[in-house]
Amino acid sequence: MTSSNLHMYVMASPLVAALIVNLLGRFSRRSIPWLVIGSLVVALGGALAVLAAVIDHGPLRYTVGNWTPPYGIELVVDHLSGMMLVLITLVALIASFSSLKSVEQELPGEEHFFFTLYLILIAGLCGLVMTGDAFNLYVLLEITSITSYGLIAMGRGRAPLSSFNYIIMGSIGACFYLLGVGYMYILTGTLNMADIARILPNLNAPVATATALGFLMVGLWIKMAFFPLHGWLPNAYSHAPTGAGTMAAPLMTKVTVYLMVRIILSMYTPEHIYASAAVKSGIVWAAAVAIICGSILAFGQKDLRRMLTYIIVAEVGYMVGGIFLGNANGLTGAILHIINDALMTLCLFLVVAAIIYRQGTVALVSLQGLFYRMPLTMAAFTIGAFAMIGVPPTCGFFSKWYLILGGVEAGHWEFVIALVVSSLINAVLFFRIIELAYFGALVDGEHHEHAASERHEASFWLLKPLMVTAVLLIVVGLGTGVLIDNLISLVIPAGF
Amino acid sequence: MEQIVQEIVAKYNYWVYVILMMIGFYAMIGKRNLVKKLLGMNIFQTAIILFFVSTGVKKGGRIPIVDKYSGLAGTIDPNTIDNPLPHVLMLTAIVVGVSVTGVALAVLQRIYREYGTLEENEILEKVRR
Amino acid sequence: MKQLQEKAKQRQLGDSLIIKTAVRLMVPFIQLFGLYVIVHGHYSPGGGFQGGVILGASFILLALAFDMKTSFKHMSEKVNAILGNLGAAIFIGVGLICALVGGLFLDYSALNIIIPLGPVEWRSFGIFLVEVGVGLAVMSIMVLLYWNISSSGKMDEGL
Amino acid sequence: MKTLALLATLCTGALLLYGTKDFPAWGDPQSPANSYLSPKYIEHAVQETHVPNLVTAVLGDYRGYDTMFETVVIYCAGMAVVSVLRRNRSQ
Amino acid sequence: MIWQIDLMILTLVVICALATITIKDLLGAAVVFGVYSFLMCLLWAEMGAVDVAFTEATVGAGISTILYIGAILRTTRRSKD
Amino acid sequence: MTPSISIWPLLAILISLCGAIPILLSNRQPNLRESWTILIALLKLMIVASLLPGVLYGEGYIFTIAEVLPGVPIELRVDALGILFALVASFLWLFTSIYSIGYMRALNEHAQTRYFASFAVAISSTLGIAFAGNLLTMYLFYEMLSLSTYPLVTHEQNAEARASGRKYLTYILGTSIGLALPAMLITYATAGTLDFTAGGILTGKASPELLALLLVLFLFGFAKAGLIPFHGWLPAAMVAPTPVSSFLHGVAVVKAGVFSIFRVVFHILGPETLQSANLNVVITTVASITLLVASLIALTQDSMKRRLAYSTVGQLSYMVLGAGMISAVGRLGGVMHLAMHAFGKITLFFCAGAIYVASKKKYISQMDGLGRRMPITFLAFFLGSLSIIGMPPLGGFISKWNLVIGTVDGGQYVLLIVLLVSSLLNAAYFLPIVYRAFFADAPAGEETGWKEAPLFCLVPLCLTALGSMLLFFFHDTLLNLAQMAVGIAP
Repeated sequence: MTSSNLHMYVMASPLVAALIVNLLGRFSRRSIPWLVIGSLVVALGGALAVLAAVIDHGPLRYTVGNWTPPYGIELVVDHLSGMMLVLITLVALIASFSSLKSVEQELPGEEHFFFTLYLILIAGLCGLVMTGDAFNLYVLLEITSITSYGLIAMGRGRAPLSSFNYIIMGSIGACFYLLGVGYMYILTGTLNMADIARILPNLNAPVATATALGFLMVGLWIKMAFFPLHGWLPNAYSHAPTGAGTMAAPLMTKVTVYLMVRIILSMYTPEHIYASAAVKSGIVWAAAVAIICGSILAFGQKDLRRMLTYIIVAEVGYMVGGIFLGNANGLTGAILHIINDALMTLCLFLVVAAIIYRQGTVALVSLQGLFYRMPLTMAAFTIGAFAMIGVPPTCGFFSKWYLILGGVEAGHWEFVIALVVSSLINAVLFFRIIELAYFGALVDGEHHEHAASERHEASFWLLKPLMVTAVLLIVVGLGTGVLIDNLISLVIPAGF
Repeated sequence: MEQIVQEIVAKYNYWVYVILMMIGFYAMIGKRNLVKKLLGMNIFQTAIILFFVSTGVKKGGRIPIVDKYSGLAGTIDPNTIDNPLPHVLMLTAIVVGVSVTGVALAVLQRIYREYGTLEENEILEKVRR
Repeated sequence: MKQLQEKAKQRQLGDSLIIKTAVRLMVPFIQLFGLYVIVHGHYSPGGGFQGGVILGASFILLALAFDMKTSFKHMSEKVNAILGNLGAAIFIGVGLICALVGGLFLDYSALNIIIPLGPVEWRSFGIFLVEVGVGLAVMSIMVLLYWNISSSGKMDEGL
Repeated sequence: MKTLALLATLCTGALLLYGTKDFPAWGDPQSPANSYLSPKYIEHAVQETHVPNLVTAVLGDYRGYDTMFETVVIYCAGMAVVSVLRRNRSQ
Repeated sequence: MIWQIDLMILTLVVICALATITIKDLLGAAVVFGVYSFLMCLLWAEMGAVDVAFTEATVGAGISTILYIGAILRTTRRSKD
Repeated sequence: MTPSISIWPLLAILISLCGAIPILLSNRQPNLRESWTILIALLKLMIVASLLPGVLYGEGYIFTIAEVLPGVPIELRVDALGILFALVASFLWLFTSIYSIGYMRALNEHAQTRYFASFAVAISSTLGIAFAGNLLTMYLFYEMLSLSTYPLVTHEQNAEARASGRKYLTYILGTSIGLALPAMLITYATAGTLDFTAGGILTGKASPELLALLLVLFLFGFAKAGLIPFHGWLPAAMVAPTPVSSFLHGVAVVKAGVFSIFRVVFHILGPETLQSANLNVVITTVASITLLVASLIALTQDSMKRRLAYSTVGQLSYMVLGAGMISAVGRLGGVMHLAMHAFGKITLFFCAGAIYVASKKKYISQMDGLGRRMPITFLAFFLGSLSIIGMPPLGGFISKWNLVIGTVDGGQYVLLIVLLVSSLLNAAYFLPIVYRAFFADAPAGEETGWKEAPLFCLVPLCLTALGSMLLFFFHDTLLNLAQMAVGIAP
């Protein structure tokens, strides 16, 4: 029977490690890396095993405390959540190498607090993707939020202000979500998602269900920074300590998008969600606007990290739009993009971390000639940039492919155009940087010899995960077919 | 008219909760003082708690602590006991609320240290400079 | 704020003998009540969370009436940290042990394998265990919150 | 800004009130919320857990997973507050 | 449940909430918020949610208010709105 | 024709891609590095050549790399059109490699390792385009080619190179993402497949309006073909070192664009489908305009390389024009011109580079009397230009002749006039250079005497000029391939 608890160990391993880090880290700082990485390796191994089990035996339903489902809290690990579990632990593991290094530099003496919050955040994310209970989801959402408030506020300068903004926006989001859950509860009398899905079709309360859905969605949109509710995100992620940004930026928004998919697929039926064509196309329009605006705002930034945060905002538009296209291709693209975007963002934020570790800033002007100082880092950056632009065979291309295909199929040309335009803007954005880093300082139109600026790569701990991620971008791209056949196509409901 | 009045009377708790929620929500997005925003957040949360607790109320219901022996015998009429589930949920929500408040207050102190004020517009002015 | 404190010192606001004595007398009873609330959560309103807050409040009261040093004498920072971690660890640990001995996560009746009390009794006892964990964690964290927020993290002087 | 906030607030409030249209009357023992899950808790909780305080029983056992995370939330809050304010101590 | 008391408390609660966000002195606002929490706690107790009421009494009216006061004393009482 | 599964096409692509690694590793030993380059080029040519008999025999090769999207794998398929392009590209790469060694060493250029490595990646992408089995694979390699040539275009790393590099990427990436990608997706959404199929995959599935939209998107989407108004990058990219210009902008990159258009017209949209919707007019109109305008602009250019660049823009349109012809013979001419022009134009670029290496002269007005100092170079230049003009004893004649026949065959007499006029223009912008070089007086004060470029430069250009001539006499294989490609029984 113990093997059926495997997914619980995935969640518990970072959680327990967090407590140990908190206690032990006060006395011996050297134990922290081992604990962090060890627990995440365990979690990753467990997650892989869970995914394998799910592929073999189908979705796993589990009730905490051994109560029959609507009474106890049910956890559901299906193909989608198994995949997310692997994604989260993998990204967290890769990011933690870099975080260990940058926290050592930026927050000396506070490592144990940092990594306590960090590990709990990961545990919370793991819990989020497994849960099948609407209220449990709220609690876990708050765990991830509170830990990220803390992590972000640990930064310097404007970080507390950004964190406070995030607290206010995040609380509004969580409260809205809770209101939605409350409405669902009063209508159906249950909190279990599968149970709600069972009851809803027989329920004659169109107004209240629509209101509940609206609040659930708006709440999650705030949390995922869907334009125009994105205000908190750029500041929060660009002022956070580097180590926090590296992990939070790839995962937080993506997991929230996952939650949206989960609610749409497991709590409501697709017929409910896509019932009103006006609302559906309205959201796709909003997503198109989000994509364009996010990209344009990214254009105005003078700092690499800030630019990336605005790109995240645009990418959220991709996913929300893809989901609300209401066809299989759009949904496939959106789910695929969750994975791809997490990896791409991770790659780029790792680059940012490496550069910050070496030269303390990622202002665009400071990137001049970086190809000579940090060639490997910039090579990885180039691959990440290609993925963002959507150059095959990097993974970014394939999700974009499905999204555009979905747009074409649904006849939402504005979404297609937005995707293409944003790809183009991304191309300009990233090539501006690549050019800057490739050419270095041009004084009087002449190129300066870069013999003076010697190679100065970041250390092993920062570089190796970066390389791994860059390779992953291509591997995942080439493995798109496998991913879709074995995982994503099984998630999409029939008749879709 | 009669119907509307009846509607209001039947659901006056919801009205109050909506009003409280609006007060809190307005404070969160409309007030410039950061502490006020935070107080607004707390009011918002209590409003939601009020809403949830209201859902668990049964007319003529008693508090959800039962007599152990009649419980064991299984002779309790569920209609006479208030629904305990919303209470449980709201206990959690209160804890979450106070946790967020604590973190926010700590962050506020850092902000005050940095900018010497808690007014949003004054802070933004200082940031821009 | 500094002025306020100066004023308070001049007027000896916090130094009232009545308050000090009253607090000194009250604190043990408050703590006892807190423990009662935790333990008696099965039968009356209350439980780990409320009891923990009350226990925490007793230390906060000490820090309010005297100063932070006094409250440190009753509970040092290190003890606080250990208790906080211990509280959370009890809860998670109970859940994990349930899973490790062959049941599901947080399925207290599975603990019957270790000490055979009967599954239902174990559920009751398991609830008690986790309530104690919650109580410990909440107490120490509440005190920690107060210490830090009221002293801006310096942990030197209270309000 | 303030008018905008007021507007948003009023919209949200109106929407919420509008949503209550389909709700069962307040305090109705037969409403779904009161008749679907809660009778089982009320009738069987004592037999299954030997805890007469239903809230404690549900909190500690049926929804113990929530409560575990509730503890973790407050624990996180403590750690976050310390780590956020700790910077001040060294200065 | 007595609806007159219910109504009275509800009115008071709304008044307290309004006062909390309008009072210019933050310390005052925090104290009024404590009162608000306490009234809420009464309301819930009267609705039969004793555990919630107990928690709100200890947390909302107790710890929260103390934390607010602590933070406000450490920062500033001044508020422009 | 049943394609057999074979890993050789993949190897042909991988060999230069992986070859970049030893090249990068032997950074400090130039001789070793250059040996690698030559070795890889030879091996690659051999592999490609070994695939030829099978294709001529009527058998294709197929290899699936990965099943990335359901129904659309990344797949290599060798057919007549592909092998023709691959042969030309890998054959000329060998010469370019040799030439590059001479050129780069003579000028003592910086960052030669990066140069050779990028070159290796670029050629492997080119072969990828040639061997692509479906549109997605082709798009993949197309993008790879764009990106791998960026370091080559900006090799000089000065402000001018930066500006041109920016222009290059803006045009190429902008059109491929902005136009070709949506077109590809619309095709997929309509047809449900992207496999290259003779006769097209959209027959009966798309309305004429959709076909027109797709055609326009594809035509301009593959901006490497340099159709006006997306030709601007080509002259700008001439800041690159001459071997780059010669190979990439005479052979690989631009031909990749034209090749992509061929693929789309022949195997996606289908010539018959286009004709039935009367859409080939679009192709021919765009091509004709480009042809005439580019030739006229070329007349006004003084910089040798810019003149060659505009000439390239014009010549590419010949091929596109061929694709738009009604008769199969015309299309045959277009396909053959791909090879013929490659030989001719690479000779011309080699010559321009050799002139620069030997005398540091870039402008035509400075070249008075230079032919007497560099007779071999200019003789080769003469041959190359004759081939491009389309004079009989050279390869270019054959393709142009077929084009002319095609216009008559299909009754497109307007195009006949366009072809004749443009040939005159070709002569008008090439022959004066030769005339100046041989017959005009050298400016006073300039030293006289025999001064050719280094042997490494000279030999390749002689060989390609010779090749251009040989193609006139021994064009059977080429003709066979082209016939198979356009579907005429040989």
